[in-house]
Amino acid sequence: MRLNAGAVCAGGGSYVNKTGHWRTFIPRVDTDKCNGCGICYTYCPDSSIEIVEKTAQIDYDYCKGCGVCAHECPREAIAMEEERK
Amino acid sequence: MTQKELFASGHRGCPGCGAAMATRMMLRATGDDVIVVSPTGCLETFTSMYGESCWEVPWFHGLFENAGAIASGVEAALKMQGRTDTKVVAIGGDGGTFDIGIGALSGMLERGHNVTYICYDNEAYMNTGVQRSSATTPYASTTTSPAGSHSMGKTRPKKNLAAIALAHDVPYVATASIAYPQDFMNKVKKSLTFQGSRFIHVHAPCPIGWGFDTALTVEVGRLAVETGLMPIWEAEYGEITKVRKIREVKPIEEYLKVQRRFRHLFASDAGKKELAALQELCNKNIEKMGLAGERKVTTDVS
Amino acid sequence: MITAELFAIAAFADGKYSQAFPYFGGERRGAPVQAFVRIDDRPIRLRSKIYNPDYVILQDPSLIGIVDVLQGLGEDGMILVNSELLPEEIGLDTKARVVTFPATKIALETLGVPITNTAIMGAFSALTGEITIDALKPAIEEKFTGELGEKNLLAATTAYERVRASL
Amino acid sequence: MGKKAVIEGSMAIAIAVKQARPHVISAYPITPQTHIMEFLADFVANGELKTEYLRVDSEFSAASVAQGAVAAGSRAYTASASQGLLLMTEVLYNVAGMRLPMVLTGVNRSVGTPVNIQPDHQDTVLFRDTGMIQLYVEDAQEAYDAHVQAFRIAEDRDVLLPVLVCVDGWTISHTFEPVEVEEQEKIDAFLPPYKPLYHLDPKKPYTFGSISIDKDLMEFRYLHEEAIQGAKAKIEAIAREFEKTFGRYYGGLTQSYKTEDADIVFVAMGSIIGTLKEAVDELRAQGKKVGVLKVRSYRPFPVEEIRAALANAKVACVIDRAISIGFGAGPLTIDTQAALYGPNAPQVLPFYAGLGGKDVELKHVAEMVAKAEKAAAGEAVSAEPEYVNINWNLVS
Repeated sequence: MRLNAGAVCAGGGSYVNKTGHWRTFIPRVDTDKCNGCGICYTYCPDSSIEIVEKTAQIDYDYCKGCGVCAHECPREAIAMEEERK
Repeated sequence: MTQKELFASGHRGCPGCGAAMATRMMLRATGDDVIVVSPTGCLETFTSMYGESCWEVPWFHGLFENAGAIASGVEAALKMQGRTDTKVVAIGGDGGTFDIGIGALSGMLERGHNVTYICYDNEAYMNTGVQRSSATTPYASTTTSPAGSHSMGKTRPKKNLAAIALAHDVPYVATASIAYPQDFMNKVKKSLTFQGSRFIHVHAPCPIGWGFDTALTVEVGRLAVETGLMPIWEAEYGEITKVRKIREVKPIEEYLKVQRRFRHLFASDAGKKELAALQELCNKNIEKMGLAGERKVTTDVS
Repeated sequence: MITAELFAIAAFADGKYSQAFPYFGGERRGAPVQAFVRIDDRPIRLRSKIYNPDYVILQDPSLIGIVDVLQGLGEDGMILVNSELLPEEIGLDTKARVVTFPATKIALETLGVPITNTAIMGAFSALTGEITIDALKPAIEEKFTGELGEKNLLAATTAYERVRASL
Repeated sequence: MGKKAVIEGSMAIAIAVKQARPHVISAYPITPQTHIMEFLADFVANGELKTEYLRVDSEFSAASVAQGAVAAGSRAYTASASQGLLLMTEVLYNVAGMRLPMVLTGVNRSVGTPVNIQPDHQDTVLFRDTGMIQLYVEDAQEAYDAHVQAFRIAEDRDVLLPVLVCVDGWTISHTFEPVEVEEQEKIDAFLPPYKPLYHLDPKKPYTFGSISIDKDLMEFRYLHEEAIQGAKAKIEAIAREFEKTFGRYYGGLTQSYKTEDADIVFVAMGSIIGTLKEAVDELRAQGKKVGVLKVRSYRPFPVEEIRAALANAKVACVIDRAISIGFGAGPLTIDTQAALYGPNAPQVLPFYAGLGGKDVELKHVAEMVAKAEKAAAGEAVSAEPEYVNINWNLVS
């Protein structure tokens, strides 16, 4: 496929770059504790948390496992676990 | 409550990146009818691999030192095309804003373009490997101001860029922190309601460059505010209209201790003078900006 | 430079080709400046300075002795000096024709300011016929509008007529 | 019919730019570019030109503002000279690499140190490898015409490159001479509004200024080179279309003047061409077979055209108004020698002339021809560049 003139490209192509494998620790959401407040969603630097039906849902394809969500969750509903790969 | 994601996953930012947080928050505030301009820097590098861009809004990266000028040109063109509903926002790091880009930024502010320029401040040149910038906190160890037997790190004060922006007589200047997303997003939104140039300085900790656990980005950002090191305020038409009060002022040590870049200050008694100076800096901020209300903190660091 | 520019415009109005350019080395206002004009019946391509002028116009006689105002001027050439003195009184040692003309005086009479461009042009037109007095009108009108244009035209025609009367 | 009048070269350029109807003009003053920007400011002040005219904080910003405007989908213009152009260098690489079609005027002036405000090409030849198109003009009329053409060339979908129109400072920019200015409607018909291939638009969000690593950087360079090589045919075609519309033609990539039977051919760029043409006519009257090859497009470099024009010449006298200090020749000489390399190439005699405004008179051209005649007759002459009209007293 011919490259675009001037290296101009469409936005959103980054989804091909799955960054989930960068992780060492993986966040797990305790759906009983989570009330879907969205704090984790707001802070997530990798845009890999969504609030679906009042619960945080993590997209593990992209989550780099930084742990900010777990640290900032006011209800301690997210725990960081060592990921078995 | 989630909206269409304008900052796509798959970017190459470090885990826990404060700059990425700031950018996501910014885009939530601007919505999708926006053109974003960035100078060279970490954000630019990790978001814009050809064909793998994470920007779901039109985005332009020119050079390190010209984001203010590029944004001016974009805004002028939109005006001539009658596309004035589309907002123009620039976001760049402290290197591209405080240092090399200050000329173009000053030009933009002086000409009064309808642009909100946001500086995500992670206090050093992270893209090239943590070299000191004029935004680096005094006594931080960086790769070009390393602590050593004859050095306590960066010796000069942090440039007060927001005050410089204010001196351009622009309608809106604010400081913010990624630790307070709602405040930051409100400021971005509010900035867009003003005619003329707007400047927002948002503090955005960097786990790699500062040396703290990636989970602590927000925590460290919060500590910068709670110690008085990073005053959060807002000014309209040249007057400071609002400051963020600190509920419980924390000693600066709490902020410094979690970061590797300040480790040398605690390694021996030699760092006492610098610790005291940093505490004094916070005290002055608190007093000058009225951050603590009636309460004033005097923490003895010895 | 304005004189040179006006010459070029006037020559063009006469149906000729023309070229006018300054020589500028970084001087500030008040310093002596040189400007060159070429007039020809065919398009002008040559862009070097003029080293052998047919005519020299000296707007400020105080430059005599400071600048070699006669440099390159041939014996059949002419130097027109803005001066109230007689040609033999101004100290120019040349076989070329020396003409003096009180352009400043005429400018003060007609414009009220000592700006001599248009008076000099009127005199030059009368002396040489290289540009016609008719062509000066559109040139002056192009450069100066309204009352200023009228006054400058008056300066040119006054100068023209006085020189004609003296010939 | 257009209107012909005696105007300043800078005014001719300013009118051409006005007639191109740019959305954005960015201006930062530097001698001898200032008149162009002052005239444009007057047009805006009088209401003759509707544009965003930005008086910016540096040449760096001037180029950047124009770049941002073009990326946003508007036609934009700026101009500079000498040190100012140098300050734009990083931006101009960026504009060219991003394939953004902006037009700028380089009002040629020497580069310091020593400080000099007079014309030579030391400033613009610096941009040789930026990937911009560079056109050099001969007089005010060509400056006007070339600016109109430049927007067409730049914005051509197959080209999409910035065009730097190089105009000798003072010699053209500050000289009054007759220029025919065309009617706005005819310019509008020749130069329709800019329709970008990509632009900054929330409806179709593109990323500009992306990163390319080893997997595709060389490929982007290939496309850039392909575009500028392809521009050769476009420059020629647009010059011919201009001729058809307005009746004037200066050559496309080059212009040959009496080269067909010439034994000695001058190769040069810019305002010195007029003096050379005048000299050629005088020398031909003396029976000397001399011609001039004007290099109008320095980038893309007209390799084929130069080879063809010099195919029957015995000697090529290449005049450089810049020095590639450290090489021992000027940029035009180096490029011409490379273009001619091979059997049957004419002997190349390099000359430095007009550096820092040093005057070139007809007699100097005659001196160059005298040297070339010796070479043409088989006499050994030095192939070292000769400094024309140099004052040896000051260097010995």
